Amino acid sequence: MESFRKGLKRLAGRSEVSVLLAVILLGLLFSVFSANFLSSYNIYNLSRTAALYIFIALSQTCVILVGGMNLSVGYIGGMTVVASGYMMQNMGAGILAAVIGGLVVGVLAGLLNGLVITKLKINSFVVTLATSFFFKGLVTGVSEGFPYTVLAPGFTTLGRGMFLGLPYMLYLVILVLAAVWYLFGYTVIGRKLLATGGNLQAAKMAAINTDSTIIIANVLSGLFAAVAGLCSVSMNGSAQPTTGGDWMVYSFAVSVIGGTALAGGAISAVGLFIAAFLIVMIKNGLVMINANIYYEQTYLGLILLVAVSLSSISGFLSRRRQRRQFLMEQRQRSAEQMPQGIE
Amino acid sequence: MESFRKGLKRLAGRSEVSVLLAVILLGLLFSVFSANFLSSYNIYNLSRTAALYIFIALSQTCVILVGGMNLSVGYIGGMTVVASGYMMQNMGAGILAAVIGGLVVGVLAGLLNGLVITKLKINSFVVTLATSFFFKGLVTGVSEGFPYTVLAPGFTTLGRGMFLGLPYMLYLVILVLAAVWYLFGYTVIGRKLLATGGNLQAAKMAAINTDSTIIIANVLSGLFAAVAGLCSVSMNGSAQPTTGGDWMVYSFAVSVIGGTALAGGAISAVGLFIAAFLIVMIKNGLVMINANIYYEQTYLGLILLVAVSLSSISGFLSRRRQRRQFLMEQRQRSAEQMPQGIE
Amino acid sequence: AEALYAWYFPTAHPYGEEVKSFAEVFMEKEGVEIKFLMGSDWNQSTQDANMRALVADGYMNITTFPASDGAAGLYDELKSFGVNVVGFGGATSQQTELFCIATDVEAAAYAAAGYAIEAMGGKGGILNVLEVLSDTNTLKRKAGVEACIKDHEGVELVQQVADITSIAEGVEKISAALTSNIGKIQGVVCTGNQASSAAVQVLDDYFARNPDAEKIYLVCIDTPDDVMQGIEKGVVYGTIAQNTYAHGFVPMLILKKLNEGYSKVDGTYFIDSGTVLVTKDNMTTFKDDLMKVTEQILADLEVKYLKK
Amino acid sequence: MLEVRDATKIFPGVRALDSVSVAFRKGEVHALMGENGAGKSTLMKILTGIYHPDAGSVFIDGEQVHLKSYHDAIAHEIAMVYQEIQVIPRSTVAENIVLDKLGRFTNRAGQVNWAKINELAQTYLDLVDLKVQPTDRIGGMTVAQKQLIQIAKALSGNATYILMDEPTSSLTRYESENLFLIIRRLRDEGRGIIFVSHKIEECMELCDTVTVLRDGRLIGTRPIGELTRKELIRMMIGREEDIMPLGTLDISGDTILEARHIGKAGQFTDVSLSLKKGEILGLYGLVGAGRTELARLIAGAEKMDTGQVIIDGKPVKIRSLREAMARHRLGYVTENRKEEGLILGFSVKENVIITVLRRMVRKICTISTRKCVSLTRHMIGHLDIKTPSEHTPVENLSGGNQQKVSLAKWLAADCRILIIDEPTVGVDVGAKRQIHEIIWGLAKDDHKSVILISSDLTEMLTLARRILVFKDYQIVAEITGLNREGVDYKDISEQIGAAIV
Ligand SMILES: Nc1ncnc2c1ncn2[C@@H]1O[C@H](COP(=O)(O)OP(=O)(O)OP(=O)(O)O)[C@@H](O)[C@H]1O
Ligand SMILES: Nc1ncnc2c1ncn2[C@@H]1O[C@H](COP(=O)(O)OP(=O)(O)OP(=O)(O)O)[C@@H](O)[C@H]1O
Ligand SMILES: [Mg+2]
Ligand SMILES: [Mg+2]
Repeated sequence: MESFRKGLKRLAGRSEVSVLLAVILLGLLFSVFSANFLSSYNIYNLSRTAALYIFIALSQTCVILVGGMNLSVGYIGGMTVVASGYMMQNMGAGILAAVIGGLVVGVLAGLLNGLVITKLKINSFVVTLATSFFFKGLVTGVSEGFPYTVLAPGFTTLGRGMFLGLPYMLYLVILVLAAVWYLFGYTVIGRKLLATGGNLQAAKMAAINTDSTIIIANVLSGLFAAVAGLCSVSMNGSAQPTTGGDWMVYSFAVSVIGGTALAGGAISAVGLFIAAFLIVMIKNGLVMINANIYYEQTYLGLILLVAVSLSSISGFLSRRRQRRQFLMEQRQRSAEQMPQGIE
Repeated sequence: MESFRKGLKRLAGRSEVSVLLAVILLGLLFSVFSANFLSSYNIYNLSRTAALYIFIALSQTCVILVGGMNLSVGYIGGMTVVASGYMMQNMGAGILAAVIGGLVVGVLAGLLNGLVITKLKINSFVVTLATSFFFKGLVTGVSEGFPYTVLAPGFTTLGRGMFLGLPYMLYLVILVLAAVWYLFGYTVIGRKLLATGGNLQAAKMAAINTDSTIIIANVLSGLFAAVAGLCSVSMNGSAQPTTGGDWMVYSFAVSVIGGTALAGGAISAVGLFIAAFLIVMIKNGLVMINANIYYEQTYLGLILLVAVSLSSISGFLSRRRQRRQFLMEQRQRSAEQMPQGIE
Repeated sequence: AEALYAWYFPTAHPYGEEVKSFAEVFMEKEGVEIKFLMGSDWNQSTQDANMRALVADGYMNITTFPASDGAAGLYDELKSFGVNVVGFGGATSQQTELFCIATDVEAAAYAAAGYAIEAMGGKGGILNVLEVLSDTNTLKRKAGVEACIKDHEGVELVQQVADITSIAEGVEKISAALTSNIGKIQGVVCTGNQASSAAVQVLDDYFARNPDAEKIYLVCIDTPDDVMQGIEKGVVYGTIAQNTYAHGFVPMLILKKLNEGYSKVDGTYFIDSGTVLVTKDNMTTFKDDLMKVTEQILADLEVKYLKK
Repeated sequence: MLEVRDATKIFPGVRALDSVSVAFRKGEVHALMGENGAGKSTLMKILTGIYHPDAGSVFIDGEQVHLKSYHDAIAHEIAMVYQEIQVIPRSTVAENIVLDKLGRFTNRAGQVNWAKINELAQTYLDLVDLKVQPTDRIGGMTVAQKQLIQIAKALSGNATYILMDEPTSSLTRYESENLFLIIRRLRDEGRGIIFVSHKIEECMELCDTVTVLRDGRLIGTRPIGELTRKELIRMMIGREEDIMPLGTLDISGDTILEARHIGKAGQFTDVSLSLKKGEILGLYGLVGAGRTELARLIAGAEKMDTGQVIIDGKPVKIRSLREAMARHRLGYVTENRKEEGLILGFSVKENVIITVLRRMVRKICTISTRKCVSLTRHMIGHLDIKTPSEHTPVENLSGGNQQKVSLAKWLAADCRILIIDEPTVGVDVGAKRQIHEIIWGLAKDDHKSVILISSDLTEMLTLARRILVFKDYQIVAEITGLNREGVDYKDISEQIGAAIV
């Protein structure tokens, strides 16, 4: 019993739990105010978007956890979209070729970022700021703004299909999250990545080749951005060069709310999952409960603020409780000592 | 002579110098390819936009240097724009009232950011991500997307006037930069801000109230964003609620290229000045030389990448030179010792 | 169940507001309840999420403006759920909405360039100001302007600028292009809303500074306050007014008719809402001209586009 | 045999090593000694591939090796305990211990075997006698605990050559003794140990051979048995060490600071102490006994739950370090100069003036550069800080000089009460003496009151005139009678030992 309570307490301290709490509370609230919030279509819908956001967030998380940032996630996604679209429409590529082509583009873009960051020793923020302009230009340059509408047959299966009422994409992302969890929990390279982000200097002194871990992180980031890009194409049924324009902000929002420490060195697969649902749910719920259209963003901001405050507030409360208890014990003790002193 | 060369060398190590070099090179290049690049109108134009960018960058710099970030700069600017526009158009406010109103909004927004960051102890990135949604919602909510076109008479003087061929705004921003330089070089509060950014823990242990320095930094950030907002209104001749949408990216680009260390604790007024010109010049020059419109961003990205690489490349070269020189001395020394040994 | 109607626009925007006001006219006239919604950001993913939320909430009749060409995927998917989507203001290249009531942008751009060339006296150089590159309409506008210039001997396309996402950016780029081509540009064609406002500002400033400079004829799009003031001042030669009344009113009417048992005539899709050049002469009366086009569309509706 | 020949390393402005050749043999403990900035750490880093020498090279058993990174060093059976303790704060103790050889702990599928790692970590934690769980996070631990973990890490590699750069700087006698046992055993197994320390007794007791560096130059390598303490010090600092007892203090004045019944959830239940004007009060105890924590409570860096602080007979509430300094002129010199004491990227000047910014103001809120420079120069002279100029970034100074800067800023603040935590961690003999004299001077001449926290018993006995012995967040003994001539230190050491164990 005691250990169960302790376990609960430790759980409550974790940021994921407070975000989960926020998700549950909001879910209740929205479903009270809108009968259709929990309709099967809406759940399908929510979870598909959440899955996309998780891929986007993973792309960001990979670099955050080695202590960097990637401002170019969205445009890497955009390049993947254009590459796969171009291959299918203009070269008649099949699904496999288009997917591989898209992923290769993402990996190369990540590799470029990683190489510049490590070899020229420039801050990742600055590098990816510059490359995001670069990639964006390539996207508009190649596509001239036009979408590629001729896809390989069956390309939309992933993005539009469902199983047991839930989208394929959700299953895919759960698989990927499991792989990520394994990677960072149980493989040497995963631990090296985490160590690099935890303390670069210490990692170097522990014989870790931090340049290569940083490059690997950036390649992974490119890879996940590419996966997100391919998912978008599959969802949209066409390859839209505008894809990715708003990914950067959401990639950070989901990563950070999901418990990826901005200082690096930490990742939580479960946290990412919950955080993506939080954000997607807020945006969806506000529409469903018919919130004032002009102030929608204000509510979104407020709810986000409260959600991220929860863990700091709960920490504060638990510290206060601890102190109270200590004071009570202290008082008891002095009360016990009194008679002794008199004796 | 020797000391002059040494001075030059020390200078060359500073990142500002390599950015300045980039500015000069690009300037030459553009003026070769476009006869009007150095025309008085273009210079007026460039320097006005650069002045705006400097204000935007200052807003970011203030928080970067205490080790934080402000993702909401643009929307604080937007709120100022809407507030001053609303006051002038709907309440008939004069210049002074509108300016004060706008500045107060900026300061309050910064204060809000600062208070949440310090009191709830949440990362500035997360807080300003949330408040940027919040502020953006307020902007759309109040303005409903409409610009305010009725300004107080004379409100455009600052943004459109010139003196000796250069815009008033440039003079204003130079004054402000001088003030900033003084603030961080020669006042107690400035030094405290820098110390906070240099090492938060150490600053705390040196009896600095880091909570209040962080709040002050955020208030300053809000103030500068507000100034930038007012400048935009004055330049545009109307209060556009869309103002600020692209400020965040440029605020970081100018700050960081201008030598504000992302880790905090450093600022360079001169660096900001040069970096703003670099970015504005690239954008302007690309139009002037009639670059391919679809690939414009690619060029911008490439040039930025090269510009930020310069300092790291020059550092590398100077280290190599130093080592070579040392080895030569070493060889000489051993050559000298030889005969001695024989004697 | 009763049919639920919704109206969606990507973000708070003067054009959207104007269209919305005419949809409200419809609401009053026909006694139909409409849910109005605007996105927080002008981007496709927000539109996707919000319109899907509307559908989840039971709104099966939606009229909307595409945030990008990617809206086609959304419309297509919603169609498979039985949602009626009618577009206004811009068409998607895949034409997945039932109908689209919009300005024929290529024709409008061609016309705008034509007006500028006419005012220039049939010769000289033109600066073509495009707006958002990721918008497929941009390429159509580019084609329209280029075609018109090709058709006029003695007229030259001096430069094109694009990728303008805010007025400030527009001001920067337009003034840079003007400066680098002083004396070579006699006409400016703007086919985007923000670009128009920016161009008005640049030319206003330019002529205030150089009162004796050679005249530059500017043709804009839309009729916001600053453009109209520009026309009055003589800075703007003219502007292409779009038929916002039709954009607001007609889609709602079509949706209502579809629910009353009408269906779409095969092969129909695009409904040209027409444009009018607004100059100093017709500043007060141009709306009547547009109204005539609208009336024609309304008359054609049950003849050309819908069948019982 | 591990050898460097003609190793030279230059950093901007300094020649950290100048043609140094040394050979380290298997089966011996080889001390590397020298003043702060002599180049010891630089030499160690060259031996482990962290730095690449500008000239000269490394040989193992007569064969030249090219060490490109620490990774190569490990491959050549060389392990090192760094002077700058660096850990991955979010990782567990066990992971920190095995991090450099994580690849050895996977199964065939490449899966990391945590059970095996924890088991191995436990073995080495037991070996260094550190009572933490392998699965604990290393984040909040004290410097001393981290240092022991670093030692465990180096030992766990089973390397042939183990390099230890000031492994005992944060340890007390008792932990050190244990370490020496381990080192002797390793030597007997035929491994080569290179041992850097500023504690001369330690080296004389433990090591077989000593190499002394001064200003980047090799002074000599000798068997330690041939040297007396005096000679060794002369090799290091180029002159005789002057040891003189510091004398007595005048502690007849009033009580200036009193802490009554201090309590803090999870730590202290009830601790009281008092400090007289002009007194130096020592707090002694094992690693993690709670001295630092108590100091932080008193200085206002953390909030106490119960209890009271009384200054000049008046109860006061100190809510922050700022209040402590501004209202009560009470300062706290941290034990952790890297993370809490210094802004490493800032110049010496900026670090020194940080506590006294207000006093540097000339007219209308302008800080006078001249005032700053003169104060800094004064401090550089007073503490004999070795730095190219007052504008040098502190991170470019050697460890001992950094420590002096950390102290200098609190001396500049001119406090009435100063709590000094581990003032001479990593400071060489010469400088240590200077720091002792400075602390002594504070009490003797300026009549300031000092609370001294130190894990160095000799230092404690030299300076403190009363010692409180801590154990598990309680005061277990008070040693008095130190403020007179002719104290029997041996007796007192035993007294303290009895209290702790
Ligand atoms: N990374 C560096 N950059 C610049 N100078 C350095 C660097 N590392 C060391 N130095 C300088 O090289 C010299 C030797 O330093 P080193 O750290 O080897 O001394 P040390 O003998 O270990 O001193 P301590 O006992 O204080 O640790 C010092 O003058 C120091 O300032
Ligand atoms: N910032 C902190 N966060 C969490 N725990 C801490 C922190 N500082 C100290 N502790 C814990 O408090 C205990 C007491 O540490 P403290 O530093 O007060 O001991 P000390 O007597 O000064 O010994 P040391 O020689 O290690 O400095 C340690 O076990 C340590 O784990
Ligand atoms: Mg050292
Ligand atoms: Mg301690």
